[in-house]
Amino acid sequence: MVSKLKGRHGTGIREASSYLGQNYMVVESSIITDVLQVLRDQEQFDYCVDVTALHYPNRERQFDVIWILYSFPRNERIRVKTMIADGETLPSSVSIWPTANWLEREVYDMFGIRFDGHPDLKRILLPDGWKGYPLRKDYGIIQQDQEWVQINLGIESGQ
Amino acid sequence: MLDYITSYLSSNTTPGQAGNVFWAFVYILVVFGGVSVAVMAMNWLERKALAHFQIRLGPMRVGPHGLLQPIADAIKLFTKEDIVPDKADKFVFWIAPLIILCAAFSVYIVVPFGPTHAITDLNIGVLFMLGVSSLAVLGVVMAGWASNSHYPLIGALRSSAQMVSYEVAMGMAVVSAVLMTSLNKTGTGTLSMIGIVQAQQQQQIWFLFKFFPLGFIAFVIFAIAMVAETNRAPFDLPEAESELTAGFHTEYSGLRWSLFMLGEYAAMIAVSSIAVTLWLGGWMRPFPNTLTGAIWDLVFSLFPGAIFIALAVIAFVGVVRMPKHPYFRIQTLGLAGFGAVLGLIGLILFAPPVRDRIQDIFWFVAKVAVFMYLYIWYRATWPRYRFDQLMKVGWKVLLPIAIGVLILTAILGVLL
Amino acid sequence: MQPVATTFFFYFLSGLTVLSGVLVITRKNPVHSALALILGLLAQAGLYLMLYAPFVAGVQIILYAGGIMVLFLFVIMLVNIERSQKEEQFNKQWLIGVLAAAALGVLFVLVYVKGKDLFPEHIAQPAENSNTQQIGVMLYGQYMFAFEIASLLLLVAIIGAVVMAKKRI
Amino acid sequence: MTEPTTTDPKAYLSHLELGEPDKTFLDTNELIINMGPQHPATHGVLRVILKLDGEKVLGTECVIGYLHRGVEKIAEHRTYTMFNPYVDRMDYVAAVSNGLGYCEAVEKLLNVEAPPRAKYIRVILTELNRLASHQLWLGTHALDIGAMTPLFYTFRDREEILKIFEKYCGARLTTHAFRIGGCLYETYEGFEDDVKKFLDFAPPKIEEYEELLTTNRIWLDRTKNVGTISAKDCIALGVTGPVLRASGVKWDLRKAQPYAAYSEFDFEIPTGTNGDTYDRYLVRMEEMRQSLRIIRQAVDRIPEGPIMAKVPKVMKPPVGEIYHSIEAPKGELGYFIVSDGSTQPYRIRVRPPSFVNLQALDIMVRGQLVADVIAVIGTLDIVLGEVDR
Repeated sequence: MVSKLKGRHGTGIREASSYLGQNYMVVESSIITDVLQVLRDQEQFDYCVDVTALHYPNRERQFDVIWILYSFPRNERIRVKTMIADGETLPSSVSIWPTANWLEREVYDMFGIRFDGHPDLKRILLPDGWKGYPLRKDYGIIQQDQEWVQINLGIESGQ
Repeated sequence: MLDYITSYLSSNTTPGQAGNVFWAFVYILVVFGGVSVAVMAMNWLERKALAHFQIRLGPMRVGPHGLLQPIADAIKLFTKEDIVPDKADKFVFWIAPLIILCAAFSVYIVVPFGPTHAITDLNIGVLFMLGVSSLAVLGVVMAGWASNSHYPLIGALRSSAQMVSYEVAMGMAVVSAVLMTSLNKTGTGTLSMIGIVQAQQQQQIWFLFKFFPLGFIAFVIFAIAMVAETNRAPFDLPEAESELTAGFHTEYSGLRWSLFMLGEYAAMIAVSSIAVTLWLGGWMRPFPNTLTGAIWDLVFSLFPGAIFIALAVIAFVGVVRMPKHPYFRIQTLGLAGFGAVLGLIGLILFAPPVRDRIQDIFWFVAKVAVFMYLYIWYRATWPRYRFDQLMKVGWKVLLPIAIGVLILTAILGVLL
Repeated sequence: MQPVATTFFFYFLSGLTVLSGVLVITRKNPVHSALALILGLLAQAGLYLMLYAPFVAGVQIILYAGGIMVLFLFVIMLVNIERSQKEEQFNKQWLIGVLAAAALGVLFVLVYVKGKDLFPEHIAQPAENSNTQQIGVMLYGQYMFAFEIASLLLLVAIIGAVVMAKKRI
Repeated sequence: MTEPTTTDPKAYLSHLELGEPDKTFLDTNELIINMGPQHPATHGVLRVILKLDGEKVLGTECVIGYLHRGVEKIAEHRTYTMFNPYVDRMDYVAAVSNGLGYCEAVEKLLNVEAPPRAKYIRVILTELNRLASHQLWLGTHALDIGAMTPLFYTFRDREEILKIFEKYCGARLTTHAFRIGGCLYETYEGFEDDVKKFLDFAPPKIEEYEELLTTNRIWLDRTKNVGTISAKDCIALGVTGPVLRASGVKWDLRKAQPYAAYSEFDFEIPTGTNGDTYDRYLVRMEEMRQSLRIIRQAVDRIPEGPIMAKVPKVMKPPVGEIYHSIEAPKGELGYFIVSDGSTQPYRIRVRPPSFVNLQALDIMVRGQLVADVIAVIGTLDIVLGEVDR
């Protein structure tokens, strides 16, 4: 299945291997949507389990965005990973799997990665006026958006 | 003055009819007092029975087995602060519960506890009853409007729409019962409640069983409509906690709220007493004609005394099983006293003179009690109807059947 | 059965009706005027009772107070009335109002004085059997046709209401 | 990015592509109301903004995050064993299965295998926990729809299960019963007969619930074809668990990708046909019985032996990432753990079933009535601790 994909996209597929029995693919961010589309249509990965992200501050393309897919007919899982720099945007995969709507909103909420083409990209878990993206490595564990806390909760600081 | 009072004692008509204001006033006091006590007892019974349905104990702490709970509730409600929302319509806010109370209590003027034991015997008894029960809707609408907040308004609109639509079905069922009062083409039917029960006595049959399926269906329709009319059990959508907070009486608190509760329970008792009068032969004792003869009369007359004695025995069993801990001493004493009082009443009821007089009232009250138990049973088992289903049942199911039964009763009445 | 203290009741009830009539007009808040109207209707029902027409009294309570007035209150509540409350109640034409009232008053006095024979002499007597039977017999006997026409009219009204309210039938 | 600091619901609903209702003769304006966050029927702190046309729901918008505690951020500053109790606090109703998922994921990362006895104990406790979670669901769901009595029956029986948990590991709800590598506590000596006593106690009780509700006329009216969702929509929206099975998809992770000794038991996967609230009710009732069946087989065949695999005191899993998911009572609960070789995980991503199932609320509720929103929220069986993490 990987060879077919390699044939189509050539260098786009960086690496396809498996670790502890779970195979995953690293894909160039520019062709990510067609790869996902192919995976869903031809390879019957019809259930997008999860969309999440990883932050490697000291790498030049800091963010890993990961799609965890599962195919009902083939009872098989695969992880598709792509690397983007900070501030870069990714095409949204909501058109492929509607479930990605909230999952991408959470990734945006926590990492600040914008997905263009997303119907309603705004914070899902944190309050709307919140500044900063908590799950980034540079966001301290006790750090808090003081200003939002003072305005809305009217207390000096959360801690 | 004195002869004015004693003159009534000989006559065998209701005080209202006899135009005797003094005795009418006495009757009013007795009936309304009785109903209020019944409401208190109903409050306790509902909480205990509902609890036992749901494998829990219900109020046990206030007095033996929670017997003083209604009194404790009453005191709490009287002393609680009576909040009136600021932009509320003061006058309408104040009068709404009163209207509901008047509507609920004024039905008792017509309710016949015995051949002569009713406050008055209007010859349009049933019509008066229907008219007054439709006034309760006004109270509900006004309560919802006066608290001028979003949810009570929706709750009020919903419950009034429900009451209005079930009133129609109720009216149809009642009319079919009234049709049964007239014998075949000879006797003329009557609207007066005492007349209806006397008709059942003459025809030696409860209307429940007359023209067999029809009477029963009309009764079932009335039973369902009556539950909806008082916003109870499966139809208690207006105070559905899960959607609208608490229906039209959300903003009320303290004494005013207790008036609503009093009104609701009184309406329940009123509506079930109407059902008893129309279909279950008001004060007639069961099987009046099949089990006739002196011995049966004696047996049936012992019933009231027997029930009170049984209650006394239960109370004493409770006393015996009360834990011996000093904390429970007052409770055991209380329960023992309560049991003794019940036993005393039971003995008095066995005395022949009292036995005959109490007979009618006892049977009427017993039948109403059966309905009260039904109310509680419904509340424990049924989930809640959705509003559109509720209206669908009201208009599309109950009403057509009620009209059908009405027509059939009319035809059978003419033919038979 | 000889009536008890009819004169007192009569004046009390008619006074109540007049008072509630006035209240209906003067009240600023439409809900209050609706309630006053209900009070007036109930007082009229009492008057009917005194004329030994219990059936009409009962119907009056059910239909008017119980049914129509509830719908009045529905309409008043659903239409937001803040706007109407702010408007000035009297629009400076009270002079014409007084004249009209005077003319009407004169008319009543004339009718009362001139048409003596219009009013029956004796106080209304209770009918032999109960009043409801009479109405029943009259309604389905003599005036059967009129009764049917009226019910047809009502039917048309109901269907019209349903068509208007329901968006998609 | 709009910044609607006001709580005015209209600002939230900007994206709902709701066509202007056809200008009718009687123009009834839409009503936008807030349901929640303090609402008796939302299971926890969920705020649903409803756009109503009279009684009919035109569209919904869920505002969540009131219970967000930043579990994933905390995970990056805790060692693997220290993070274990946090996992129980997410879906506090089914805490045992959370723990199972997490421990198995880390065991996979460490390439360690729990001993068979530990696996059996884990299966028994997880299935008991599934039963307790379904019982709590049934009680609160019936209460929302108006039937008061089932709540007391279900909580009485759930009490028995919690007693077993308490005897086993001291805690009733957030049990923290499992450790990475197996179970910490050996089963107390009366464990087997307690469970056996429960296995005889439970089936008639489930019959009782069925008696109360299944053929109850009003219950049928309130649940039949309410909140229906087709299998295709379920898969597209990533909905899993009883909701997916009620729509007809026969998929259960315990069978599809067996873990922790599930492959050794035989049990069926109940499925529904038209995916409405009633089918979900039936599927969950059947699942209760299947759980009992599993527990019975597990108790009869529980092997002897150690209960803890050899796991280093200070765990330093090799660099790499792993995704492991289990069948929690609400659906597929997944853990995506990335380790950088240090004692603390680099990133733990939890895939909560309630969070994704809640997304389907909008599709299931459109066109229904307000009262059905409550019923649908109940049947989705969401727990806000898991939705907000």
